[in-house]
Amino acid sequence: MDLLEYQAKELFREMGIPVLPSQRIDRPKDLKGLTIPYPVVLKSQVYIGGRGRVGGVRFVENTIDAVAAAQTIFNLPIMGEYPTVLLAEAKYDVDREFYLAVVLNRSICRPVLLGSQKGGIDVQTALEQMQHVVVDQEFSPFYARRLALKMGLQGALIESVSGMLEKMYRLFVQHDLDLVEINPLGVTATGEVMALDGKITVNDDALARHPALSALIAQSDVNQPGHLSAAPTAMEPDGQVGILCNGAGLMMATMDAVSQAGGKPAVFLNIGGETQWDASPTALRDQLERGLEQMVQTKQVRVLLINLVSGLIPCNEIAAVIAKSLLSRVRKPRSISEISPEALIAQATRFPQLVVRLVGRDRELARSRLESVQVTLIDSLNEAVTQAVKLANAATRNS
Amino acid sequence: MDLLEYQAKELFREMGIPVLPSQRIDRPKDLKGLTIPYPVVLKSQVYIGGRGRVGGVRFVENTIDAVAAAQTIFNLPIMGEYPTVLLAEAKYDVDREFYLAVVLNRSICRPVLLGSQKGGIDVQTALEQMQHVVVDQEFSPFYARRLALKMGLQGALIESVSGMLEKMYRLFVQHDLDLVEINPLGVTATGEVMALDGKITVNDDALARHPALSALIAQSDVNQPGHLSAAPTAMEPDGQVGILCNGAGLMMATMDAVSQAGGKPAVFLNIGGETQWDASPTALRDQLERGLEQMVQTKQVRVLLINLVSGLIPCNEIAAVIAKSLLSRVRKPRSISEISPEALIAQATRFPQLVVRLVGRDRELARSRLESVQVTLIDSLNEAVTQAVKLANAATRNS
Amino acid sequence: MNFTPSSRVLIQGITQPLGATYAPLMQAYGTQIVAGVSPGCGGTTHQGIPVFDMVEQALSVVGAVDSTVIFVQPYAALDAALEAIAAGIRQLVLITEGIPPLDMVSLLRKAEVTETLVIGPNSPGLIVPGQLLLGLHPGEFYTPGHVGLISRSGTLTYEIALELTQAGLGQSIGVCIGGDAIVGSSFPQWLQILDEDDSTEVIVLVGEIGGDSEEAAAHYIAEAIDKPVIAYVAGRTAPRGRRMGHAGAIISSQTAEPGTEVGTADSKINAFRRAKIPVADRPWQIPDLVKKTLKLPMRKG
Amino acid sequence: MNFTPSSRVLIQGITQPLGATYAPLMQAYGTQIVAGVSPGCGGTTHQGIPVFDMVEQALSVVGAVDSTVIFVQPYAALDAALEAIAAGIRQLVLITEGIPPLDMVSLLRKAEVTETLVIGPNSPGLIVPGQLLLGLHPGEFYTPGHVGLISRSGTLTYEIALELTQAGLGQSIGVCIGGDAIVGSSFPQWLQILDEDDSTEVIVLVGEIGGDSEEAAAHYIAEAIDKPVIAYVAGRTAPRGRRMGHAGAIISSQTAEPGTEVGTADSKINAFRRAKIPVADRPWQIPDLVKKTLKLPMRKG
Repeated sequence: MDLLEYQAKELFREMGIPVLPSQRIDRPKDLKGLTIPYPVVLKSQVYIGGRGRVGGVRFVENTIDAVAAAQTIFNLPIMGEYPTVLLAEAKYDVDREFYLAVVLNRSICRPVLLGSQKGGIDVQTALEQMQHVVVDQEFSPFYARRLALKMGLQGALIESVSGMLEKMYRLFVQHDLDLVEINPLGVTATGEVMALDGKITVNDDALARHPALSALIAQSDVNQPGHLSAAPTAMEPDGQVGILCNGAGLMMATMDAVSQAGGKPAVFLNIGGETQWDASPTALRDQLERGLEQMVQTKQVRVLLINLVSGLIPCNEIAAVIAKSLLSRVRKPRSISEISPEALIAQATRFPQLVVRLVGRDRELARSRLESVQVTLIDSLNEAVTQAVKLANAATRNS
Repeated sequence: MDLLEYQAKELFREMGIPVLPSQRIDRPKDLKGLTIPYPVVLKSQVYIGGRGRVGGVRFVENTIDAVAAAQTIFNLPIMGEYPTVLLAEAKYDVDREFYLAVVLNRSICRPVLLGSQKGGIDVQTALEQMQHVVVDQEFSPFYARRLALKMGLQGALIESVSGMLEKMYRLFVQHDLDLVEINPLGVTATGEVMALDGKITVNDDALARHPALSALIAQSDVNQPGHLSAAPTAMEPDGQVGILCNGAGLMMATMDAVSQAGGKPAVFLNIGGETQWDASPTALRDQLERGLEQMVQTKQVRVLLINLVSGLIPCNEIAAVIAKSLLSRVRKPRSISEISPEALIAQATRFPQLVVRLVGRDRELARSRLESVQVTLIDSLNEAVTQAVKLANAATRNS
Repeated sequence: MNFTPSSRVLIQGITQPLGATYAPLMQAYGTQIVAGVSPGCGGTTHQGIPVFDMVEQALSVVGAVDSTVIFVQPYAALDAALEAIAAGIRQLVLITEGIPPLDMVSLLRKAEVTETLVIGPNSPGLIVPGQLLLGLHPGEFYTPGHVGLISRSGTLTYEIALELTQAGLGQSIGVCIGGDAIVGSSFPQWLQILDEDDSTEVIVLVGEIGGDSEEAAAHYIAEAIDKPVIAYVAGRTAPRGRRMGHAGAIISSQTAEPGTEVGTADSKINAFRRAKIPVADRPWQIPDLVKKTLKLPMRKG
Repeated sequence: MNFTPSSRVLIQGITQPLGATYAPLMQAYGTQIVAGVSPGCGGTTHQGIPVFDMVEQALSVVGAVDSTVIFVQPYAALDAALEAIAAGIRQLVLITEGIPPLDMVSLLRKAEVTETLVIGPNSPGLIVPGQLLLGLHPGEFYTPGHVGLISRSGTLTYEIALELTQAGLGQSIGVCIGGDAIVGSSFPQWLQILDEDDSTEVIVLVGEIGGDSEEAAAHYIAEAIDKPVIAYVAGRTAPRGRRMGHAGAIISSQTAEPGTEVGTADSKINAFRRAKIPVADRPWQIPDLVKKTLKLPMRKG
């Protein structure tokens, strides 16, 4: 998960990485209480990059201009994203702009230090000159000096830039981050360095052991791209197929197959594989129950393809959850027992058409259980995908 | 350098090591503002151990008793040391008392975890049952569990005690400590653990990189045993010989030789060896100058034995510093040049008799320089020691 | 490497939910589970398996073990793994999902100097059909044979194993290197092992988006692997920058992984095609491609 | 081990006060100082010695070196030492005093796995009289010969070297393991080296209070050393619990170092006596004890 610039700079400040005096602006009138002397830079706080080129960063000289500029920025979407916060920051005269980053490289399973003498908004130029140093053993500051030298720095800049990288690395490790980036790092004519913009990517899996970081994030919108969500993920706006699977690989393979067969996935939901330390048949049943509920409540879903492959829980238990979910959506007359199952299903409120494919133990028991609620258990993934796409196409024709 | 109990417990609290509610008491009347409910334990905050056996720890039930007890404790020296602070702490009912420590073991150059099921004031029993685990590689919590098992713990206590050790180890590493000790660790009948008393020894050399720790220590008396001091260290109360050397080994060897020859060292001062990274001839001259001044101001010193062995600075430069120091103590008449050196020395105010032994370059230049102020340069350590003791004995006879 | 029925196996986290469920299943499959570890539970037994407080304590009683399967909580996994390494175990299967990546970096630094094989994390482990189960693979999906199956996912691997079994193609091994971004053993490592393994005739590699494991594998196969390989890549339609469930199955931004388009399904499929490796477009096409490669008769369809 | 005039030597911290002073002195003694390192000073020279920003950069220009002598600030010493090890240097002399002990623990863990010899810290280093100076020893106090001198202190070692030289007893080596509590190379290590060294006939061991280095040495001499050893221990009169200057020269409390009375001068002297090692009561008695051991004529006294 990414932090906004102002959150990243809070962490920078705590670690002793030099940042400019700045103030968080939640609404334009906050600028009347500004304690930073003008001129001031107002920056849109969005997760997307490239805000500078589209007017998300403005210099202002006085309060009147500042309030007007803030109103403009609050109403300016950056690649579709509106800021909820601005950052007002002191102006700083720089001679040069560098790029510095610490990032976890998954190919080599090590953190890597990145640096370029050409930082700033032109990412392509930064990339062309990018130098990197792999932190193969325990970090020690010489890794940072190694990068400074590879970047072509000389004299006092070697120590000031490597000192900055050392602090970035400590931040990276202390908070279990995936990325710490300073771009640009402002370098003044006298060789002073300053983190002018910063980006931090937090690791989702490690977040729970960093309560302070969690608290920082809780202030902002967590519904940002990349965040692992328990809610279904939207796909095609005009799709009709909902896909529910257990496990990421199976989810992707199923969705690929639906698309390849000419179907349009509307949303998908992965209720989780079986490698969570606390996974159990009970937990899986609960996740399935919640997942079904969420999918059914997603209006766009006309056909729900359920593809579950489990070694943990027998198919008939899964079938029982599906059947229960189906029955619970029925408008309840006084006594359910008086009505035949068929009648019940017919009365089901806005329940998508189900295509159920289960693999595991006790499939025949599952088959009968599903048949009791008018659902056919499909044996192969191929058939299930074909069936789901066929029903979706039929639904489209009928609508 | 040791921390007082209340300082150690502040660090415990920050690290999440459970401690009882407590309050620092600087004077008896502070007890009127006590926020901890009675009964309360008042504890003398001294660096020496064993305060409990001599009345330095008292249970009190109400404010009147507490003020009286505090007055008593403030006036009770523990092995000669008066407390400047007391700690008022909640009472806690324990079932058992354990001993836990993390200590740097110099023989094996590794931290060691120590633990005993028999903690408390009877150190001998704790020692007899003491178990230890060497942290040979990077620490991981399994080292703590290894100790818990060696201590003979079972069930839930394995995790609660090893969890405590894990936090103690993190404290140890984060603050560069020489020792973290919890004794006793209170264990309740239900298996809860609580640090009832704690001791922390800070590493002098690492202290400068821990500003928060330095600030904590600055609150208390730094003139405690074990603290590296730039001031001369007192030896025999009836000694007359001051010894000034450069380097710890040379200092000890010289002092041993003086004692062996029948002399009584009064104070000694090591102006430092030559392995400080910023050592230089200038720095050494400054240290010598300050050291001489301090020795001369120590009234007890009748004979000052200076034994300096240096590869860094030529003997004649040392001689110049000694001569300058000697001359500066002379009562200044209008014009120094009018008076003969002999007359000057005779007028020197309370300057101890000097025995100077220097080894290094330019010794002959040094010899002449010293002769100009009536000081004979001695060649061998043996002679210098003999001469110093002879002069000291003569001084004793004459006094 | 010792993955035979004679392998002696330890279970760390045997009283945790997942460990408690799977230890007896592994044992039922024929795996020699000699002990379990769970701090605070020493002296008890779990379904007949003796439980100890520590690994070294278990080993002192039951003797050396070949492998340990680790089911502990994510934040306790690094410690459990280091404990196993300190006790001399050199084959680790990390089942647990959600281990912080920097913990894995520390573990892998240690594993490298001690020459320890780490399978996972976020992996159902390894199965040698009919012989040995170290992890979660449902034994009933597998049958002994000559297809070596390596993957990054759990349930998709079971799916493909079942497709192979139903097509009459048994497996020599099923192993998942793990769905996280930072994992221990790699595709090239397993390709080499299976290339040298007498019972493996053909290798099925099941990849997915994110990272460059498949690209590296394609390169390695072209360079060093003699046996035929069939590939499949999941995630052609996965939206960019979205976590699909696996921490590793995400196409990251350019800066984080320089090398521009690495990580997409296209990049991976193209890498396989360039290395002349047949790529199945759908999971159920894999058995036919295997048969074609082995010149076996095709199923009717 | 390579401590000969052909040894190629690097100076880390060559622009720091102590380094700047001693690099030329070492060079004047005949030591081949091939380069200096000081971040930010790359491209300059110091008294004719080329200075580089990093160790690896220096080595890429001047070629491999045998030893590095480290003069950097105490809190930068661990990093400098790790930098040298990463660049492949396997003999380190740490002059700097005041390095935090836990930094030394980290360094020594690394030194052990890389088989790196670490002399010091808080040490004047090593001198091979007439051949090589790695550190601060004043060359004029020493003369080539057959007494191997090992110690924990600086100036006291010079003192004893001078006493030996004045008594006509040259030295094969003078080495100080360092005055700190945690040091790299140990007395037993050097005893073994000197026992095998052809030019050493007798070993003088200069100990001091604190720790158990002398006790360990006495034990090791009795077990494994064939050449005669003379010992001296400083600090008989040192007050308990007071730091004498050396971080290591302090008699610690019982708990910190279980083994009760270890660390006192008496404990050390008794250990030597039990091992039948002659102990000099005063530094100036050492030459006579050496002569007696070697059956050389005594000086008149």
